[in-house]
Amino acid sequence: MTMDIELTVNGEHVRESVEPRMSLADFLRERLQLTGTHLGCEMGACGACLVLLGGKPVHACLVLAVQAAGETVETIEGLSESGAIADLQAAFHDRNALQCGFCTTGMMVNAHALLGDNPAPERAEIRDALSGNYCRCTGYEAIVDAIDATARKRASDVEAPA
Amino acid sequence: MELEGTQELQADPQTVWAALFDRDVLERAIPGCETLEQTAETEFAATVKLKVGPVSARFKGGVELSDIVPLVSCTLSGKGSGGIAGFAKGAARVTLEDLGETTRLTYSADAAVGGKLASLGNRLIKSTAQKLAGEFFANFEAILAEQAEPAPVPEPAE
Amino acid sequence: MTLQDTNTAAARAPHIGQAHRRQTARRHLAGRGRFVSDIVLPRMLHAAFVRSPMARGRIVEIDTRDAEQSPGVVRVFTARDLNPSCKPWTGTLDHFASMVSAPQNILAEEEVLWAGHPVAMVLARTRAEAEDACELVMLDIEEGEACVDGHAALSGDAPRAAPGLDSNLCFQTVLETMAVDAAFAGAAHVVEGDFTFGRHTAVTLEPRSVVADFDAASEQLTVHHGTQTPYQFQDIYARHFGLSESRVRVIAPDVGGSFGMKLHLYNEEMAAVAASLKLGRPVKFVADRLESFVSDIHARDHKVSARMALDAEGTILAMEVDDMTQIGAFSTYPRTSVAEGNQVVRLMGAPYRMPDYRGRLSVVFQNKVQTSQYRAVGHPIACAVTEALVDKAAARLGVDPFEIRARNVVPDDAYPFVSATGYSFEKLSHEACLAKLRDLMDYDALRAEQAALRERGIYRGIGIAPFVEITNPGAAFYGVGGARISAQDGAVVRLTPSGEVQCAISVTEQGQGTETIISQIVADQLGVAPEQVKVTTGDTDTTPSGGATWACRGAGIGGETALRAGRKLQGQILALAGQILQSDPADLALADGHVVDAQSGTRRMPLAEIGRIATYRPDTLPEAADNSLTAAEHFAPSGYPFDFTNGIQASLVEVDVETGIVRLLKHWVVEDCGRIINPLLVDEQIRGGVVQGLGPALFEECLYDETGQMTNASLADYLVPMACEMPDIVIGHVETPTNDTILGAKGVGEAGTAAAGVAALNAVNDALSPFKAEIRQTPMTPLRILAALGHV
Amino acid sequence: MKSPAFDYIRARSVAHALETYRSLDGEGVYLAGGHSVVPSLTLRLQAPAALIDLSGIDALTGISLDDGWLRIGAMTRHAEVAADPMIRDHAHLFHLAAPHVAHPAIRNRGTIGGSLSLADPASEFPAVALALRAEMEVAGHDGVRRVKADDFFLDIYETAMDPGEILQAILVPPVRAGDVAVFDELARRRGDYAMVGAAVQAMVDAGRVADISIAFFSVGNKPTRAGAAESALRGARLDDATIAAAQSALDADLDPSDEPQMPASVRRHLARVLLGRLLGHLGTTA
Repeated sequence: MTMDIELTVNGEHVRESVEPRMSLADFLRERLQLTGTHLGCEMGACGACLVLLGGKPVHACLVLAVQAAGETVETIEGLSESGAIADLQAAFHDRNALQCGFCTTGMMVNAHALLGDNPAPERAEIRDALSGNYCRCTGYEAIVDAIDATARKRASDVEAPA
Repeated sequence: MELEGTQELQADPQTVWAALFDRDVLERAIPGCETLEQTAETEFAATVKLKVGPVSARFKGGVELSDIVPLVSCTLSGKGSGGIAGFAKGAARVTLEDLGETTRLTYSADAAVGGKLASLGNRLIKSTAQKLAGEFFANFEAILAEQAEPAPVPEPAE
Repeated sequence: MTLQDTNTAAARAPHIGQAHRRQTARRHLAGRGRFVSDIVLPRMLHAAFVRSPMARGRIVEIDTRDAEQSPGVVRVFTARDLNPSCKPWTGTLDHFASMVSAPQNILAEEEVLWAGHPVAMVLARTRAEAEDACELVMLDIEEGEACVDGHAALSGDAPRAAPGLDSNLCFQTVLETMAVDAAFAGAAHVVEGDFTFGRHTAVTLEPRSVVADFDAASEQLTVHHGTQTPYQFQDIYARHFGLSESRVRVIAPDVGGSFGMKLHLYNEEMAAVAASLKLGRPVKFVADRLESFVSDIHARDHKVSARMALDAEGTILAMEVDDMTQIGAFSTYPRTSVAEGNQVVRLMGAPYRMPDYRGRLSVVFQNKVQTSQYRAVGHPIACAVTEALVDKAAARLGVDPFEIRARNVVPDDAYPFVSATGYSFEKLSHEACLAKLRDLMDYDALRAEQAALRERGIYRGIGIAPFVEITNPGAAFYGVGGARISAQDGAVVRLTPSGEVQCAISVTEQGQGTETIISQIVADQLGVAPEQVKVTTGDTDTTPSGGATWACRGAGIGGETALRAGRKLQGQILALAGQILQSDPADLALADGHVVDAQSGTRRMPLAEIGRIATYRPDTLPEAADNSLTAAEHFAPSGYPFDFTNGIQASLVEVDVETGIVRLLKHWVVEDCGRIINPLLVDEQIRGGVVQGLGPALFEECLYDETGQMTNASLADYLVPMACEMPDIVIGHVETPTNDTILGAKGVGEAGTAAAGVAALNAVNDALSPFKAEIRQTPMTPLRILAALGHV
Repeated sequence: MKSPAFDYIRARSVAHALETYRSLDGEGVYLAGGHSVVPSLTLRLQAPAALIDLSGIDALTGISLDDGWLRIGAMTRHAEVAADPMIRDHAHLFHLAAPHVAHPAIRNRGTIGGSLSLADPASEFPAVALALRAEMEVAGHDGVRRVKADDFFLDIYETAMDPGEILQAILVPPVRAGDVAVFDELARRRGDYAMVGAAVQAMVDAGRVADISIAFFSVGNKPTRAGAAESALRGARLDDATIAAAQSALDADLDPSDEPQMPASVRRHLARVLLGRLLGHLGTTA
């Protein structure tokens, strides 16, 4: 059995026919070639597959593509190309807050959502927000630093507009 | 993993002993048993479907009674393959103690799972095994109680 | 060195030592990484495996008929189909005298030897369809008795872990000095302990991935392989499948973490290659997380009994150590599973002047997943045993942990120095590191705070641990044992017609920043900016042959190779410029993208002009002028067999003595990796390494039941270190370059992992000291801490 | 790790869902947030013929007050449980417990009804429902019935719901003056299944415990009311001696299983420690 689904992905209207068993993550990666959404555990324990569904970070491995019908999905590619996370990307780059890059896209999606909800998080709050995002390479501190730096920069940009 | 339990049964040891070797009783007592075919005097082929929370698997395997000391003790063992989910097996040493009108049944079992069930089930496997063992002997007791009494007369609805 | 010399050196190397950001990181930040798991090729098939659910057993029957009929399935293979195409592999090396291991092949033939052993391979249009068919393969295995515990496996009547073994002992060795018994006999103090180090595993976030693509028409095998060591696999695929080496291309694109785990040979990768050879179609295998846990190598798994002799003043006289390590049913290929234990017994007591030593190593087979080299091979075990005993000695003598180490480390002016285990140290800096750490962590203030909090029932602990790390290995590691593992690396540097630089090099990138440091080093040799140096890695067709990235050799050996290739090209450019400019090349230099006057720095001509002339107008050059603008260099270390680095770590913890929960409050590292090429990257290597050491100290453990089943094979139950539990890490440096190379760099990748765990262990024991409780097992779970405290 | 094939039906109403379930003859599985069902499918631990998605049913959503009772729709996501002001004010224990459930992204999808229906013995919400003496609104073919939390959780993953029944809403009794709530758990890492956890709802009047309900999770086959400990506390002044008595009484309340990684004795010890801390905290909160 396949089902026709329609949804909006990174601002583009998408219509595809899928098996109900296909996860949103596989749908994005295999059907739409949006391979920036990674699979690390396929059971919601590593955070590598986080995407925004209706504006909120969710595990694309735990959502079926058919469940996302009618919804709006944003992936790392969309966030990057829209410029929405340009300052976060720059902060991660400056701080070397990534190594192999496999966790990075999920980290970015989550960091973006965190700063949307809480523009001035404490370090402990940043760590808590990342509590479901596994990174084997960095030891996390640089990631926390980069998110912290972005929050501070955004705050100072607001105070002193250019 | 080791499991233990004791059950006081409302039947004499002869009745209990006979029930342990009764295909129909076993079929009703084994949790999730779909089919049980007697293949030898003390051997059965079984299909069991177990559903515990988010896990639901159908096991195919056998049940066997061995180390038989009539009216006193025997080993009730089972082994089943759940295909890609892995396998489960267990052996329970069942001992009967004659309490006159009733019988005390004590079991001491060693159970193991393998494959995916073992890999993923760590957190709750022992509780689940204990629960299933408990269910078996509880069912067993209920069947004996049912056999001991005349066919129950339905009570009038309130 | 005069001030002027320093300036000149800085002018010559303006980029080495600078915190350049990684250019390649940008792709990852935009979601544009390209991992093997992302690769899709035309007509590609997906592989899934049927695995043994039992740790040991005999295959009675495999029935694949239903599976073959399943929708989307192209083929189902068993050992009978695939194994004959592959020459079996055996994980032994000659320099580990009389070690044994059974030969291995792709799929289990008659016996299954661990729970997870692949038995059948399904190839289908999609991975989901392949898994559907796996459910239909009927597998009948008669269960046998598994070897689970190493000590039990060594008893005479134990079942053998693999067919053909005379015993379950893979390897045994003893190294000892003459006077070790006398040292213990005459000691004023002997401290001792039995230690248990759990099994853990790499858990790279990208699981093992391979796409094997055989084109029968051109007899070309291309393998896209998430590995650290493409040349090693080129050699293996060619030899074991009887292919021409030049027709085997291994490409390692972005690799989502490796840490040593991705340089071993695995059944599934061999199966993918074998299947592609058979079908002439691309075959993709990406391990899912469950498969990773039961097929990726595991690490450690040691039981160590150790004692240490000291004189009345607290001088370490000797250590005696017995390490039993449990490796699974086979020794891994091609590096063996013995190197870990070998390093454990050789690194014991490494920071100290200790004159006498006896180390016994027993490597034992069992029916579990194989263990083998993983980040910081052997180091954490040697470091933990040594430093835990040093702390015990300090407590016995009533001496501060810093003080006892200061009394015993090899003094900074005592090099070169040969350790009791036979390692030659060129120059280390323990004294400088000790002093720097004490300042960096404000040790005295922490002790005062600890005492004050203890009054209030808050139990904090401070642990320190010096370490020595092996880096830059030459052929002594593997080559002398007969392994076809390159000890040298190669680089080709060329100037493009427009005056930019390309460097193809054999060392590989998994996010450490290899490409960035290579660009910095090459840039400095050629007077350009690192951004103008395009570095290519990870492809056996386009990069020169070499050992690649393992055992902390990327910067030290790869960097030196790039430096030498860069200098060679520099010479060629200057020679050509001399001919064009009618100048003596000795009077010329390269800077800011130009040929300049060596003395005055005056620009003479742009590099782009050299490139233009050499490429498009060679006719204007004098006859016999070398216009190649390409230099190749291969380098292997020839001085010391290894370049050792050193450092020291400290951990501050708080133990909840009612619940056994440990909180890591802060961590410090002072590290000496020789010349630092890029401090930003070095610090992040250290931080990542520390967390990879803290994980197994507190959380990570592959748990097995008594039948050999791994019982926590998912990321829900296997506890990796996560952001909330890991501390901030303060880093300081001491720089003692090696004189073995021009560059002077040593490795840093394993430093963090080497001592982090024992720093935490010593800190926990410090916190528990008011209760006379002690823990000697990792991970330090709440249960084990409560047991140590007598609550259980 | 790819799911076996199944059909997918988006239920339009509770009645449609119930009817669909019946038509599947035991081979259907309800899908709420999906964060337990989907991984079990991906792991191929079950293979239903079809999933019946409940997310489009209006009757299962919404949070409202009715005669002092707070009605929380079953499809309310964990993140909403944490953030909703009505839940904060009228079912404070749920508000306290929600941030402990897994990780932020999971909480964006997971639902309170899914969690309660699954009845994982390590889950926070079933214990909270017990401590709050909440009632479950269960829909079946015979209509809607209310089941007290005390009667709802039966065993590992086993509730009083019959196969096919749907949990529509959780009903929390009216808040009383002097009600205080404390919640905590001991977990190895943030978001892990707790080694031990407890939810406490109490009414404290002038330092005396007028009423209290204590529910533990992760200490047995189901969330467990600590009746003996409650008795030791009820009517008593919340001092060290009372707390010690309550801790001792726990031995009669809890029957954790002995597991290799967590012997029953350790679980009991941790439960005593946690209860002591929570009661201490209660003393300062009240």
